[in-house]
Amino acid sequence: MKSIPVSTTVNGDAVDFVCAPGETLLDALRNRLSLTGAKEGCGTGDCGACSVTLNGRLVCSCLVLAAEAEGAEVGTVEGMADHDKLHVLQQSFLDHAALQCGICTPGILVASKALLEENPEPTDEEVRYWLAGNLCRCTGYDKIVRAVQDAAAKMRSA
Amino acid sequence: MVKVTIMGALRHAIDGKAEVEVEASTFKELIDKLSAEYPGLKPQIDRGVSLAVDGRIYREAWLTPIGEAREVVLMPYMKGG
Amino acid sequence: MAFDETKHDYKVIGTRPVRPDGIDKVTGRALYGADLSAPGMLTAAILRSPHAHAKIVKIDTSKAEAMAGVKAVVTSRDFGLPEDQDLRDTQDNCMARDKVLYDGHAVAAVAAINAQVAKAALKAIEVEYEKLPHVIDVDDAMKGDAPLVLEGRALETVPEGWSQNVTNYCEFGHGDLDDGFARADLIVERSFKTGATHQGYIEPHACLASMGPDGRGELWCCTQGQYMVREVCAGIMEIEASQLKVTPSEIGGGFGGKTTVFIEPVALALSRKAGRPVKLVMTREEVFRASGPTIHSSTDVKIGMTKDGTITAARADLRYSGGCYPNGTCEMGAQAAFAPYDLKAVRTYGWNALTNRPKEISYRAPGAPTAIYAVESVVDEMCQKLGLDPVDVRLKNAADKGTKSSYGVTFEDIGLKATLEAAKAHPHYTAPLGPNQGRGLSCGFWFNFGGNASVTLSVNTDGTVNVTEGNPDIGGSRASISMIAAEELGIGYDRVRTIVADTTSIGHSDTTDGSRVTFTVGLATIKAARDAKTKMCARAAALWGIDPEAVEWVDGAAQPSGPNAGKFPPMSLAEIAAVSFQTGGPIAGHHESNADGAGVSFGVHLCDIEVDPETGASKVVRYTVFQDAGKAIHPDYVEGQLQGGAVQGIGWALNEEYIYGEDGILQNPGFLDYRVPVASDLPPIDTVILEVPNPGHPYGVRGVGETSIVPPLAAIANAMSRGAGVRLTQLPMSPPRVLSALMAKG
Amino acid sequence: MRYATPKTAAEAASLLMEDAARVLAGGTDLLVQMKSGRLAPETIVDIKHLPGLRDITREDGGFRIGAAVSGAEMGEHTDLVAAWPGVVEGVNLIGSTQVQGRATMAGNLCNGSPAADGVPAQIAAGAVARLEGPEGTRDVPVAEIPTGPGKTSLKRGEFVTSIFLPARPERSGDAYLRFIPRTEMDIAVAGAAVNLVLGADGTVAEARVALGAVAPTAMEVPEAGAALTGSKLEDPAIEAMVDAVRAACKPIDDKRGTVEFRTHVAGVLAKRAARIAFARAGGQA
Repeated sequence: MKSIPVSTTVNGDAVDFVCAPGETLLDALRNRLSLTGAKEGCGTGDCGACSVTLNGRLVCSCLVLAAEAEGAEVGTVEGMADHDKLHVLQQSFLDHAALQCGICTPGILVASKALLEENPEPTDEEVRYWLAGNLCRCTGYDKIVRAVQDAAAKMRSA
Repeated sequence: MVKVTIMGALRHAIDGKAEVEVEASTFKELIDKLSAEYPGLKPQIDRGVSLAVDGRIYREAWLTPIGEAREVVLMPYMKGG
Repeated sequence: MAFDETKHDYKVIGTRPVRPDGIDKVTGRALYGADLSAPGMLTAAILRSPHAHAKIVKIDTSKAEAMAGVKAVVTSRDFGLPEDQDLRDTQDNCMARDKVLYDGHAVAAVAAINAQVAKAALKAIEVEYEKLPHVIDVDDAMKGDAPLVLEGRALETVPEGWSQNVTNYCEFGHGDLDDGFARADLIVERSFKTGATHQGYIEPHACLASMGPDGRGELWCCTQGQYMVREVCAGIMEIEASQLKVTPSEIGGGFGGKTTVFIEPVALALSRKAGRPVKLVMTREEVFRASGPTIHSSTDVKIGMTKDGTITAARADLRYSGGCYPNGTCEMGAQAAFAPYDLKAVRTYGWNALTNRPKEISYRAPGAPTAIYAVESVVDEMCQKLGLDPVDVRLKNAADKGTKSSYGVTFEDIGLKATLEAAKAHPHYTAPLGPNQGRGLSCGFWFNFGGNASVTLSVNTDGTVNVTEGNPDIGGSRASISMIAAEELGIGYDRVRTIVADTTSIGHSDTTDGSRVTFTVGLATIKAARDAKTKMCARAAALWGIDPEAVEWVDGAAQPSGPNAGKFPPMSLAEIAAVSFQTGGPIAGHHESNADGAGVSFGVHLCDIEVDPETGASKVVRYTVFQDAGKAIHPDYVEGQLQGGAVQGIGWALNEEYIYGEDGILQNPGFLDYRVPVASDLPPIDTVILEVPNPGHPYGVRGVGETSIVPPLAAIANAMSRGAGVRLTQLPMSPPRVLSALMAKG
Repeated sequence: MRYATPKTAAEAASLLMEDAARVLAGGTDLLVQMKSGRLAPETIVDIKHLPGLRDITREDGGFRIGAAVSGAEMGEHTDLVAAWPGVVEGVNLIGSTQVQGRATMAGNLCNGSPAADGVPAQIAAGAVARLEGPEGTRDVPVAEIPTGPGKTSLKRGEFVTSIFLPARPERSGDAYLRFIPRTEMDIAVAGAAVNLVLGADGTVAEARVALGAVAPTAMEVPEAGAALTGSKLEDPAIEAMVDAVRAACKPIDDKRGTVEFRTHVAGVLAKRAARIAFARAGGQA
């Protein structure tokens, strides 16, 4: 098994790493780049805890090979805040208590950000269907939907 | 004397009665006396029991006073999620 | 100084500040079980049984041990045999000794330089099995000719004549059943079955272990109780508790499922053998196959009622199976079954039977949801038959202060009637329903527990406060503990920081379970704060040269308790703290105790569902939770508990279950086919918090975490019955089951 | 194991001739199968770098959809959605938003799942897959690709480079519906696609009905299409179509559904999909 050198951009930073051919992007982010914000809840694309963006497109990083990130732009939860300024969604999740244990939160934030970039004024139903691939076992999703909607409103009026 | 309600599955150990009277002023005295006077209760007491005293559930709190209690119920050791 | 036992005028309690661990959790910085690495760390993996039940004839690990990059292999031979039976079961569950008892039971483990090598090494381990007949269903397991999962494990309470699989038996209740049923105008008797469900936490079990040959070790893991992990691992590893430091990571959900150990002793054993740190993380498939789901059940309920809705007698027979080792969950179910009712004649009987399924571990209100589902389904059917309003009937029979409960304990102040009345008065109760929609309701109940907690409250010289406690924060407890400390001390919430400590930094605390943390740790925090206040008053008194008894704490400051005490301007916490070194040294308050007085909690759920008559698909379209919280410290997180529990219950009712094949192999060990609710399955979950104070707590706090999973099962079954005209007596009410009921009805 | 990014179809085909070589497009099935250990490929051939594979192009009035085009990209293509809403909604039902960012229609086809949501509507549409292989290029109707659970008619070294959806006549419409226990994230328990072309008088001139998850492969049910032809979806025509659908079902009992349930629900879905397709074609009942 030969390692593969990969040059990519993560949260705007150029990074290089080597990976095994079958290694997932999630494992490379976590184990090679120490970006442990994306979580492995299932490894099969069923929970969304590993959500990142790949060239702007929301994906499960457990279903992407690390080698595929060559030349790509990857966005993770660690890149959401602008230095010491939280993203509107992050602040909204805090204000609305939209997390309990917090393990799904990074994935849900990344997914919500992708939603609002595509659809700044979603209905509740659109939020719920967009986030259907992000399992949360603590909250029953109620406060998450409210937090996303409140952030959307703030972003529209900003 | 304290009247103690014993849960159903243990009543075989107290001759089928629902309650027994014991001279005890604390949780610990109570379970010691029960173990001594009713050996059939000992295995359950050794596994762990809770005690409800006037509506409050105590888990393994040996020093809980029960002398003045109106109601004492011996329960299984309670656990939650 | 003396303190009011009951406090009413709050400045911080009841507000909704941002949680102190919030920023770490929205930025990805918070470290969970799998997020920590160590220099020189190895990666571990576990080999698991492909059979439901088999004798282990031989395990040959030599080929794996010889592989390049493999640093340690362990089997049950690497563990001692604990004397304590529960501990022995836990150890056997972590690594099977003589027999594998379920599909997924661990038989060996390896630690290697990376995951690929570890995985390859597992394939090189040769295990010879002798397959044994298996039993999966509780009713089958109780039959005399059932395959025996374990022998000789029945408790002395089990009557003779049962299969040896029956390990636990219990009985509760009072009154004359025959007389009660004789007085009934209507008697309904029904049988119910429920599938086993899994807690479904999103974070798989994970740990990082480091242990030397001298038996000193460190363990980082996601758990609901670091002290529990320490006691259990020390017992299994035959080391002293003081030598094992357990640090709880942030925990990615637990719901009871992380109140035991599954992998931690294995990681420690591998680390001891390899002489290097070892990380062990379960895959999702392993979580489903080999961590603890809840019980599955078979229940008979018989209730007698008069025409006006008075329950005259009630009986329930609950047969639970918590998998392959004995457990007492049936006792919890049998005690909870009729808790919402004031009954003159009631009896519940509970059995546990062994099956070839994974070892059950608690799941939110363990034992209660399935018991109350059966009872509340029958009560609802009787309301339908007698043409009575379901809230009125429950109000008529509702338990209240002074009621002798079905489990023998007389209730103190409880909030059941208040929640029922709130439900009846709520617009949801009378809102019009659409086509194919039905409305159901159910009561729910949980005991709530106190237990052991240690809290240290340190007053820093800059006037801030650190609270150190020992209960992992599973849903915002750092926030509520900080609020309680701020309230007691009369300082701002932002002046307090609460941390959850490792096992060497503070004394024992029981596991985060039983809805006990806000109550118990909160109570300990109040007492630790009062201890600190007493000390601060003494410092002020010393500076003023007056008797400490003449100083009281008001609005965050020490002040003379009256004109006779002397005339001095109040000294704030910050002022006293600033001179603490000069007045005797650092100031801290402590409290360590085994708390009691956790008040029981009742809830009522109201639910509308819509059923597709052509496919049997059902969707929850409106949902409202009413629950007595005693006193909501941080209402957001109370609402969150009510919402989250309700949705777990909805999943249990509609889709979630462990599905087994004829071969005893779990068919759906993944989120794909286990089917927890997703966001688009659900409506908003509205909440109404009632506050009927718990007399056992100075603020009136009751635990709130568990009651909310109890009512949804029956609430949805009752809505299904009223909306689609079919009463399902088996959970989950999956579309194929609903459709066949609809077609049978015609 | 190695990971290859061929730049030409011939190079890809030659890599795929090797033992235990697998195509990687969206990866949403391949990586899951690797994780579970069901597949342990020696060579992963990433076809996303081949020319044209990420494009949707117009051709003969229809659409050629590259094998590496994701579901999300199909859903964003306004003209494609207008012409083949049923095909697109089938593909868009696969997995979550995250999976949509990666999963491809061609991958869904080549995975060979009987329950693939992306396939029945392609069959009903008369879609044609273009294959590249060691012996060159060939076009094969999509209906002939899957041959059983996890099996396809692709020869060693062959892979799909694109799928062609033909031009749409006026007054045509298609639809796909599937049944799952939740609202999202499940594998179809039954699925039905209907593709209709109406005559000038508003009656059904051509009808194709295809089913998923009720047989070893997704399949067309010609009798069901025939039952609709000449009708305006009046009750007797619908009933005959539903009967034909249920008669064609040969499902299995498993953790996702029973034989009875799948058979019954396939009929319900076909009926509902037919009504949607009819409305999309501009039909008036």
